[in-house]
Amino acid sequence: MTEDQLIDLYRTVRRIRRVEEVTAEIYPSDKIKSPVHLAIGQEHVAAAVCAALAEGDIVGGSYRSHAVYLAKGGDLAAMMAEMYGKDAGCCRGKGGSMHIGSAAVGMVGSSAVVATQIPVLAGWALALKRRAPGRLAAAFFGDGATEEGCFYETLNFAALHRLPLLLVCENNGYAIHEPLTRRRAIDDLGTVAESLGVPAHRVADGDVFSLARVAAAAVARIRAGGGPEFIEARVYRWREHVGPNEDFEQGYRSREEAAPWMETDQLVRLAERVDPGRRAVIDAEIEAEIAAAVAFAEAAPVPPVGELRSDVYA
Amino acid sequence: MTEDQLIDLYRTVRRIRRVEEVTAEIYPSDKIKSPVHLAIGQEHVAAAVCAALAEGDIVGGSYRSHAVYLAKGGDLAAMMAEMYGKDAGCCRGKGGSMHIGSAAVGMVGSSAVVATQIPVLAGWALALKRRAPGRLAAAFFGDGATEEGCFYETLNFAALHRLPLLLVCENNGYAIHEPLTRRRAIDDLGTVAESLGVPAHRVADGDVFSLARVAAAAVARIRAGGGPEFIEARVYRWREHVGPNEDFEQGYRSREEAAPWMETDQLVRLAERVDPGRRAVIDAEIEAEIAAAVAFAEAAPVPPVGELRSDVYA
Amino acid sequence: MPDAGKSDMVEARPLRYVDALREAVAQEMERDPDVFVFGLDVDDHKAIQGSTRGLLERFGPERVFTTPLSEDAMTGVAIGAAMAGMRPIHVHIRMDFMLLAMNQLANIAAKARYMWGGQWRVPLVVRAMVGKSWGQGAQHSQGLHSLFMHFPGLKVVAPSNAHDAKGCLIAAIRDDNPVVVMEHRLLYGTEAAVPTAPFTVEPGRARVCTAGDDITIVGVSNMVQEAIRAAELLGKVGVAAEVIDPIWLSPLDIDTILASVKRTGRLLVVDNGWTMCGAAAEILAAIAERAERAVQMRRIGFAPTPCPTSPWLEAEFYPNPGTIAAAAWDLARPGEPAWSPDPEETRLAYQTQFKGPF
Amino acid sequence: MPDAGKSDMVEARPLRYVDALREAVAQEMERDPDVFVFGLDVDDHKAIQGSTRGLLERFGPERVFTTPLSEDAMTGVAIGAAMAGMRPIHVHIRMDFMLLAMNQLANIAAKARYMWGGQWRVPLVVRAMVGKSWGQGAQHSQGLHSLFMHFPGLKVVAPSNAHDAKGCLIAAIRDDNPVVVMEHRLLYGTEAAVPTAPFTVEPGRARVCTAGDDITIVGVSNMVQEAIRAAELLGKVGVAAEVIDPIWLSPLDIDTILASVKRTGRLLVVDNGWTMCGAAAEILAAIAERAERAVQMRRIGFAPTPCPTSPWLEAEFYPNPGTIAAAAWDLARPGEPAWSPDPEETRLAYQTQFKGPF
Ligand SMILES: Cc1ncc(C[n+]2csc(CCOP(=O)(O)OP(=O)(O)O)c2C)c(N)n1
Ligand SMILES: Cc1ncc(C[n+]2csc(CCOP(=O)(O)OP(=O)(O)O)c2C)c(N)n1
Ligand SMILES: [Mg+2]
Ligand SMILES: [Mg+2]
Repeated sequence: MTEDQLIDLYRTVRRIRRVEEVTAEIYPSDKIKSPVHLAIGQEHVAAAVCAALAEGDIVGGSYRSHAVYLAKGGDLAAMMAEMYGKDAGCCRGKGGSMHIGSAAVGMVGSSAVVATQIPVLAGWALALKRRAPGRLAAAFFGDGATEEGCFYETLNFAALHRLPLLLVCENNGYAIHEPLTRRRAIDDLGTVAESLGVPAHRVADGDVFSLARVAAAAVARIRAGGGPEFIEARVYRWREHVGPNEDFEQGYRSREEAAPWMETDQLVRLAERVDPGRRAVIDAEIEAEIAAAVAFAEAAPVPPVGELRSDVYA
Repeated sequence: MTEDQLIDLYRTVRRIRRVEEVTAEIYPSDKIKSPVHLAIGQEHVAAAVCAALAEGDIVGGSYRSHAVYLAKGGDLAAMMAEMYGKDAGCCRGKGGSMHIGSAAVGMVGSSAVVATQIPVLAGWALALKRRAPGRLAAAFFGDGATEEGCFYETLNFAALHRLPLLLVCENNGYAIHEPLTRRRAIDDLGTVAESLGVPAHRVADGDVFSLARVAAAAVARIRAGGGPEFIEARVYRWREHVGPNEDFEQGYRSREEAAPWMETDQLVRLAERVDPGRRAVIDAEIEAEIAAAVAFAEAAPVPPVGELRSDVYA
Repeated sequence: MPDAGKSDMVEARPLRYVDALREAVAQEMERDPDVFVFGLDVDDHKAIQGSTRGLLERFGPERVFTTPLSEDAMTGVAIGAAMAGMRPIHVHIRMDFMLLAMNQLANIAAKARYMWGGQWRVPLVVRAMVGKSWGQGAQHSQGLHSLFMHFPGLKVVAPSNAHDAKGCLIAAIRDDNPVVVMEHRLLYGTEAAVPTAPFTVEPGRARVCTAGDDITIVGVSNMVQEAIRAAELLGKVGVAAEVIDPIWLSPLDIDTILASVKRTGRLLVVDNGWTMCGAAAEILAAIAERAERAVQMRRIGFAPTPCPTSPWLEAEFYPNPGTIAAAAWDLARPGEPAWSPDPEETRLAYQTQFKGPF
Repeated sequence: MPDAGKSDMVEARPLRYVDALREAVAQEMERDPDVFVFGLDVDDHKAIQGSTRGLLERFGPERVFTTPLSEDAMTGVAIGAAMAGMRPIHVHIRMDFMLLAMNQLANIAAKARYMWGGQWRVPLVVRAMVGKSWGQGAQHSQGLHSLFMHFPGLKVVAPSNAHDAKGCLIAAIRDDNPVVVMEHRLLYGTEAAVPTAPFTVEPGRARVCTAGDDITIVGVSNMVQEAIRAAELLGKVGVAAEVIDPIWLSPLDIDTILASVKRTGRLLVVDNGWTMCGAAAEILAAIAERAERAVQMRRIGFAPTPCPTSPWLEAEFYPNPGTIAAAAWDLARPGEPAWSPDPEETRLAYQTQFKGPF
């Protein structure tokens, strides 16, 4: 990784982390009337993968997609305005946090029905293969999504057609409050992918540098026509499933379980490698951008009457 | 295999073969106004598996289920009457060939929507585990069914709950006219099952003796609480996908491809091991039973007016 | 507010809708060891907003368990277990996710008895919650009852209050057919007098909630509550509205509605769903077929758009006591100037008190 | 028998419905390289009863290909490709199998444009055939159009003749929205005059097939043909029926139906589907809301049962020219003795000539 790449990666992860922390701070004010699923603690996956992507590549994910949106270059002010339900939002106030997306940066809108964007991204991959060889589509999803039928169906189809599709599973070990062990007999998700003809890679400690390496290599192979690949990144969600808070007191998981993940906070690991002076500048830029975005969202006008009925059909 | 078992197996396979051949003969008369999906050439799978089952075990399959119905002990006259659309049919003329079933012998009705009985049989397995330990449910399906999302979803659930479920895939290499290679990147269906935690066995030549052995062993383990198992039996369909005829002239497959399977006709292999005198008696019994069943179906009364509206609700 | 119905001789106490659901299941699980509850998250500490709370502790993990994220196969599993004689209650935290289970419900559950010649029963209950407000948006808000009403072989019920929540759910559990129970998230906190002992609110009988001769208003699910408020407001301006809660949507008690419309000559159906090919279309059509006199009819429901998240847009998406009252006025007072009630008076506690997000 | 509509100045020749479908797709694939066709069995030698015949040879396997048996994911793939600017035509050999794809269609395709703030288009066509007769039974016979009509964001069309099969399919392919095209298996062999050049039958305009002042009969899909025969038989006993083909079910041209009903005062809707919350319910409701005079209305469709396989039972399951004519007579001649036509005269060639099984 070059120094520039490192700095970019730091900036991306830091930006996402801070955006979500600020979102959590605003949340109790009820100004954001949108269910937020924060990626704090696992935002480096989107950052590392998107670092390997280029303009013209397409991404898409679940309700937990702030990180993907920002890592792909999504406009922060438009995302904030979206969470505030304003007309200037990236989905004009019709999607909220769970459905963010941006055609401008190649992020398909997010879907809050688990796993449903996986085949949709495969459809993009099919179109890219035909119309823009060398480009690819990347689908981000959780461990729970791998239990839905369309996950398997899509992998089989993608392997059969050697689609330029990168499948990124952010395995945080939980679907809402249910641990993987209560949902699966076998916890190695990669073997399923391989049995369907999709090469799989597991980054068991969620290390951001390994992830960046694995993603870059997979992306290069996919661009070269090698067909789909699957990355399982083991990570940990630091906040509650939905909402701004921690939830270790609720009993379904312990702070001890989280501790090793927090100790190896990938943001800190990145920060340690960036020159402190440089970092201070970046951090300040990020704070300024966030403050401006929040101000923009607060001041933005609400959707006009009649907007309800626009865009049902093209 | 004891001699009695061998004779029973011969009788079962011979009975199914002859029933389907006679069905094919009757078919051009248009008396059977029901789409028939014949199992000729692959009927020994149901026979070998059902030989390992007992009363109280439950089976279910697809539209191609004459063999399963008969192997599980289904009444032939009721099946014939069903194909004739008569009130004495096993489904009272409401299901036809594609939906046959018999509560009396523990065969859930068949479903003509591919793969849909797989989770239904898992539900039976769940109930049997709770209410009748030692019993099991067996789902019969084709290779095409393994591409449907619910196949994977069911295997994962069955493995997780160690359900007494036997999954029997009759892999005849085609879904209608589409070969496996146009539907799957990887042709080993067992690895998928294993990746989900379901032990898998492949009988690559479809040998009836191997199948009987593999099935008996799997059934014993399942009864003992070992959880679900998957059997892939490679077989070949001798007739067209639906209807009474051969279809080698249609171009999608060749008679040469079929030849090795026909040469190792499992019915012949069984017949060779049965004393000819004994065989003649069995064969005659079968012909008599079939003739009687056809006569019964022909003579049976059509459903009474008003029957249309019965049994929509319990 | 619900009339006492079958249960007026028995001990009752105020209970929340969510607790009524839980009590129904607990009592039935106690009575019948074949009843079990499964579905995503039924056994976690949130317990489907509390509606399954305590069941795991009381009945154990064999009878109360979560599933993988596999709605299609889990529905098949429920069907199989039901055919085998058990009585599964399959829970969806949002009705929207039932779209993943349509095939099993419509192609197997609805047809199993008929297609297989009456050999089997499918005593299956599907509980499905409908979400609203706080940015739930297009995929967490759909009242999809009409999809299930369309298929012979399924039954559908949409209890609008805590009393019916208990009585309908018990009836559904005891029913030998697949029943889809539509529950509204925002009703979970509402209270009604609910009998302590088990009781049933059986299919086939709608309830007249308020009596009136000027117009018949039929509400579906939470819209019964909104229609009752609308009726109060209409009363103040001299329009007497008869509000009817069909309770069971399939089978549908059209006779009670018809009897009312015969008197009022006017019908407004208010649905928590889209109107096109919806429950409201069915009710209008069924009355139009049967009515022997001219009847003024209208239906209102979701706007013909997906549900937006922005609160300002969402406010226009749903019917509310104000729009219901205004529509009823239009029908009942043709030719007179349009009227709608003071917006302050149209606010219902169950709406304003709801704190999102889910 | 279809009026010439947009196409009366152009060269036409008799063509079968199945060939009209194929010609529509071939011409559009020729015109627009983004159009492709996929779905189970589109490229085999049976070619979806011939409706995709020759396309593989002409356009190659990148634009004409089969899929794994994975309706759910393949629908998602179609949506993604459509969002990316291609124009997929996803083919289902039976509409019943679309129940496996409900989630993608209703939760993604229908909402993609709206939920994501108008950023995307989903120019997707789903072709779905409806089966009938010869023991197809409960899972190979369902006309599920009303399910799709229910969702804003989807369009639905049900061409009843070869002319419209071509014109509607071309319109659907060129439409920037997801369109479900319902095709009837038994219509595949029927012929009509079909223009040689590409043309469209656009959403929003129903067709008056026969003129009459006594009763309006609306048919859906193949029921248009059966209603036209019924109208002929009614004509012989002095009842003048106006048969209307809505062609597009969503958006629905209710104005044309309303104008007719205003004259006739009587409406019979005949659907190839169940009536409860069905397209017929929608049409009755929409007319009941709009009609300024009393209208006698009725709807007929599938019996409220799953479809049986036995031919004797199946005969009672479907409407036919005899039952349509009898119902129309009842409406148009109240008080007079019931009448129904000679069964011999009610037989339509497209029904009797159909040789199963699929
Ligand atoms: C099809 C579907 N089923 C259930 C839900 C309810 N639900 C929302 S999030 C979630 C957990 C998903 O877990 P995972 O895929 O691991 O993603 P994570 O939240 O951990 O990022 C569930 C079950 C849903 N949204 N969609
Ligand atoms: C869900 C679904 N999709 C498509 C079809 C159409 N169809 C009928 S049989 C068949 C092939 C199934 O192949 P396989 O599972 O291998 O069974 P086989 O016919 O070879 O026994 C298909 C695609 C269907 N019936 N159901
Ligand atoms: Mg997770
Ligand atoms: Mg096969």
